[in-house]
Amino acid sequence: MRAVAVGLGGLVLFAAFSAPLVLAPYPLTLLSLVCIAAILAGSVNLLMGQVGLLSMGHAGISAAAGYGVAWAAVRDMDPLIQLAVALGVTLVVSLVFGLMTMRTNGIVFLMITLALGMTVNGLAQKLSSLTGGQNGLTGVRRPPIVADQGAFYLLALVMLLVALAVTYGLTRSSFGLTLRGVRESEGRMSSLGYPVARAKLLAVICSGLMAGTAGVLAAWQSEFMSPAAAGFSRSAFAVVMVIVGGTGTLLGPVVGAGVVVGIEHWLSSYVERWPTLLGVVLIVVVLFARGGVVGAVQDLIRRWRPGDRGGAAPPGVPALATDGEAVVMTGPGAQAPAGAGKEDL
Amino acid sequence: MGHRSRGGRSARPVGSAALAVALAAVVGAGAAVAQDQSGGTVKVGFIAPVTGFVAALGQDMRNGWDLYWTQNGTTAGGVTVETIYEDDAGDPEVALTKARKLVEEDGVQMTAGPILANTAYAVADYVAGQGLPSFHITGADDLTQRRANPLVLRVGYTSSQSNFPAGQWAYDQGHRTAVTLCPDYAFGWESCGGFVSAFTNAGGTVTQLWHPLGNQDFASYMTDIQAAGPDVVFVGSAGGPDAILLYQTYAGFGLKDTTPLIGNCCFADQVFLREIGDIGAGIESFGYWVESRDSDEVTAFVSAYEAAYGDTPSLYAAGSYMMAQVIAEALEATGGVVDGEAFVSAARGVSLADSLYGPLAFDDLNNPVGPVYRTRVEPREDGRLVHVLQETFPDVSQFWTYGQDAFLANPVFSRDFTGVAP
Amino acid sequence: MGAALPVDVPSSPDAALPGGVPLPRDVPLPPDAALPGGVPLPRDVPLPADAALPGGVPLPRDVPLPADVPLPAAGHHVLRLTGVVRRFGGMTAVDGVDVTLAAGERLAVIGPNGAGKTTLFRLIAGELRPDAGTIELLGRDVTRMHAWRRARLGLSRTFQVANLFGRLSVADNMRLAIQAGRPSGWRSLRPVRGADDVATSALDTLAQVGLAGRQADPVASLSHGEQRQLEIAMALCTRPQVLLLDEPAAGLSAGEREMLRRLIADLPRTLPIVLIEHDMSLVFGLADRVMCLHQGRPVVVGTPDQVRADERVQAVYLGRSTHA
Amino acid sequence: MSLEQFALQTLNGLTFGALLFLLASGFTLVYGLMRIVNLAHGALYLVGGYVAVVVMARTGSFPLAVASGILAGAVLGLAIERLLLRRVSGQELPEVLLTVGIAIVIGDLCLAVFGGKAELLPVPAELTGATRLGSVMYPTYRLVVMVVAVVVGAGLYLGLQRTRLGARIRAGVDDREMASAMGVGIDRLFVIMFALGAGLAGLAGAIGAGLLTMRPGADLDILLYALVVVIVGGLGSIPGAALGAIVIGLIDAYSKTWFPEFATFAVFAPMALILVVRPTGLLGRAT
Repeated sequence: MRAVAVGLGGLVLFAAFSAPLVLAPYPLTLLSLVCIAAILAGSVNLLMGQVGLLSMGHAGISAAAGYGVAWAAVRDMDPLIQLAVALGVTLVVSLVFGLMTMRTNGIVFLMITLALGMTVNGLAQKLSSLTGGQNGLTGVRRPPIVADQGAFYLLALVMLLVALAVTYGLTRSSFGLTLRGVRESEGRMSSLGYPVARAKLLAVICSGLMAGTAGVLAAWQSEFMSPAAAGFSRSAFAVVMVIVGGTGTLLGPVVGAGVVVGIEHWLSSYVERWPTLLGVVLIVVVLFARGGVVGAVQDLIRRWRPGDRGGAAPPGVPALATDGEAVVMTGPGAQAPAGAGKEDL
Repeated sequence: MGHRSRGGRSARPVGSAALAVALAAVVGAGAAVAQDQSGGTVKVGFIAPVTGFVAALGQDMRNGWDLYWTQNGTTAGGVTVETIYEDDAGDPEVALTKARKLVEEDGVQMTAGPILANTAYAVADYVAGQGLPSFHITGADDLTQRRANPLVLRVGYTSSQSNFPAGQWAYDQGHRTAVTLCPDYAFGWESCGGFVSAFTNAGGTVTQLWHPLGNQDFASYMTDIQAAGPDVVFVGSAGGPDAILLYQTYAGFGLKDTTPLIGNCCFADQVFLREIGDIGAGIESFGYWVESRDSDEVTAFVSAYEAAYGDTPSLYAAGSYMMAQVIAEALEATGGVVDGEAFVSAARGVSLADSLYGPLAFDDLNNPVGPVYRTRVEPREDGRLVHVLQETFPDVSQFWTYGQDAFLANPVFSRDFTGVAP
Repeated sequence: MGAALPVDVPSSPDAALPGGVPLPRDVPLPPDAALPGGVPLPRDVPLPADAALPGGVPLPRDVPLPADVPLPAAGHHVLRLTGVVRRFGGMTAVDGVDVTLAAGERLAVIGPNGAGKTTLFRLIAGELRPDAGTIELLGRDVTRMHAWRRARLGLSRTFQVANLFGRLSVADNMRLAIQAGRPSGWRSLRPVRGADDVATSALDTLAQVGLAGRQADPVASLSHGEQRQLEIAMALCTRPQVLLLDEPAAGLSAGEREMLRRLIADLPRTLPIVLIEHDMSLVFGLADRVMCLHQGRPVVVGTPDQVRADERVQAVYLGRSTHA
Repeated sequence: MSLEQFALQTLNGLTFGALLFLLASGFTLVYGLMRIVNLAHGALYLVGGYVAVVVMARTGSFPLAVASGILAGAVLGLAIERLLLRRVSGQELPEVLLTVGIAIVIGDLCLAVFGGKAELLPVPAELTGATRLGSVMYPTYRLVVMVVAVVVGAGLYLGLQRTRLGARIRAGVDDREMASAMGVGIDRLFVIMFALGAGLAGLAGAIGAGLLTMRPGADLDILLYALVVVIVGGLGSIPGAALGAIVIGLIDAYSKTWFPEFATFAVFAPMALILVVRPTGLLGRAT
């Protein structure tokens, strides 16, 4: 079974890396958008899956990074300087997000991040000498080495893999365990001697750096920045991606990004009522596939091999509750759904 | 940037496998319709927002565009014009992705639309970068000013263009103080910039108010206007919901009866008139599309449009119709050949002596020079509110009377620079 | 006698646990401590020689201490509350509590619902700040110190309603308790492994509380009693210097209670404990001293027998006014 | 700025706040009792407004239009609670996400049905026009909205304080477990409350259709304001919603005059600050 999984994974990776050889620029554009959206969704998922914090303002962080790059790129600065500017902006914005939210959770966290996202959006419109205001910044150009869509896609793909690897490492680390502890019970963590607020601040900054990476890539991909990048719908879509793909799973955000980008950019050319479709997908997933697409697939696999240890475990109990498992969809006291298994890569 | 070649097509299964993995749950991945460009067809990518907050404008654009091809057939210059529609939802990122899709996937040879300034800048920048012509009706000044491009042609007026005569006229009427109220972003800055620069250069003084885009409640501005007590109020609105709300509040505060109001092109547009009701009668505005103007072109277009869609055609429908007209006639001129700048040059040469907007000619930066009309909203025989022509200001340039060089030496109109005379 | 008990605690000759283990006593009460109405507080109460748990179970002794647990300096109080007051809106939940916990002492806090027990507890743990008064922990003023810093100083608590990391495994719960005291830094980015890789000390502690072999189970699958056991195991893992137990027996069956009682009784005698509990048999079997709270004030402080016999306590529990 | 102008701006803030209160009170009731963060509340507002416009156009009766707006909101809310939310009852996050999905669907379907244009509810003649206040004219309808909000607010408050249903609701808000243990039909209470909250959204929509117009995106715009109101005032508290509505209405009005550059997000920054200082809002109860 494991061999099949590894083989399948290898095949997917091979296909992903050979895509530039066989695909036309536009499909590559879409795939790049999927990679970028997946990194942003992954940053939301890091907070949602590990710490149990639902951010409705992450597009604000990624847009800030994007403006950093765009501002520098329009001034013909070296790509490395563009990155440095973006890093600085990302750190500052993430720090503000973190400091303002680190003593909150649940709905208050959601509301403050939403407000901060709207504030970034507002600033992008108002600071028009830096951001071009509502008209945005045109004339952004990618670094020459990734000017070609195929090359840029590979960059986005590699960055996505890096982000996945970092996420994987983080969830397996004792820091990741600390974050899951915070998710389960802040009071208990405090009483054990953990500085909970500091842990949340660090988590928001880690997540912010990831969102910033997505922002940089997005600015280079579209070679354009506008306040819409920090809009509420961008943040909400990132959350939808996480839910649809599977909260707390490693690959969930990638799958979710595929679905949402597919609907928004591809299916919308054929289906005029695509927002309704997106909403229905979200409703169906929340009602019937709590673990998202990835969770549902894991479920299927588990059911498919009843002799396996997963099948033997009582329903609702993860086969091996060790690490990385996390489905925060359940309310307090509710049992982990059957989809909450170990991530099979 | 090539389109999908035949070779690419044979490799498709592998490609779609990768696509299918990434787009996991999207049903029917790989079923994307790939149409090869066959001889005798010119593909035009038409981008308009039919979802999102400006969906009404986008729908009108589609209607106007479709009407032209229905009336005149889709053959021009020996080639068949095939339109590929895309929805930008009013979002520049989406507009840009859709433009990429049109160019890279569908292999269009030119684009038309979209409407919002930010979406238009994003699309024009990209499409021109691909060496393809793009046609616009958006007002965004710099599209044919500081960011002009020989591949970009505007079949409409800049945001400020029709408001210069408004400022001059207001002063000539004896008004000396004005309050301007415009949305706080580029379109509003440019609209108010036109009025303010002309009005203050003539000798008037202004109080400038800016309201946020998507503003919820206009009451505060009405109180400010009451406090300023100006001779005249100028409103430079992007039309639609904001404008209706604004005028409703204006009337509610009793200002309609005390202070004359002048609107820009789009404040009291036809979308507005469909909804505003009786209080809309009497609004004066300055624009370039007058649906009741006495001209065969206009009458024919309006009756055909009303027969087809039941509504009076709006500025956006008329603009799109004219975009289609210009493209069709340019194709006639080139014999169906679309070749970048040469095609745009052909489009510039199309005769628009009696267009829907009146006699037009293009300036060096691909923007029309043409008449601006002062209109008054009145009910037609059938009770429908329409603009009725009051006065014509011929041959208005996007640079007004300042001259191109002097005008372009200034920065583009913004919150901080509306051309107030020193 | 392997226990390294504080040897120089002054003790009266007759105060000892069965078997001659000297009891820590002579708790310095503030000289002016008194009950409302000027009733002097009972102090320096000798433990009866035959102190035993209900049913004649002798008090546990001779518990081996983990070698690396540093002991509080002998003879010092480990916890001292002075004039602690906490109000909620118009209501005063804790109204001027003075109490001291000596090294190795086990203090129980009883009182009817709403007496202020839990508030007092949260004040000690640092989850609430007092409106007046000071709290000293191991000789340091911690009145304004955040809960997690107090925990780092060695204050460990359990929760009234089992408040574990429900969707994590027993092993992960233990791991969180163990790594709590460690410096974080870059080391926290190292991977943690599966259930079998928990530190040996954690496995020992799990065995000690009766959860041997359960480390791979998710906490949600444990019974209520087992969750309590895990709570205590985790509290022990943080190498506490003071242990706060908040109604550990709440919601447990009779059998589970007895198991819990033994578990607490078997804890190292050197570990000072503050215990809130409704179950009187548990309290009187475990505590060296009992404080009865009523309307935020201590009514009686004394040995279990004294408190049991005190009519003011009975009055409090029967709901009659103490001021009558 | 003259005193009169200041007074008028205050009135502007209060009248806009009145509409916000109508919307926020329904939201906060539902949250208070059921702990559901109903992000589809703005969509219910939109539906209530559109239905009122349609009924007005058909019948010409303003009271009937408002009533059908309320009814539309309540019925739709009932359907949402019964058919969808019930299935994830008690689970905070799935509930929020479900309402996000519902909001997206309703918003898009409204666009499909009513098109992208703005719909204005034609208010009857006796309510339009301007009332003379001092030396200036003030729109009568805005004053009417304020009266409606005060009446609704007082009704809700008295209903909660003086009636048996209110007592049960308060018991449920205070302690859900205790209320259900005491035999209060918490299940039926939830249905009633959700319908009531949704009906209030419908009422706000019908009223708002005459004040602000209905248009695509209006649901999200107004929802953001309502959320800010509720958060600032304190989640779950009717007096909190009233205070929040006043504060946000005033900030909105004053900022447009005094800090026009920051008008859009002038309400968000204070909200973030209030939350940092007082995470439960001005009148919220500590949890």
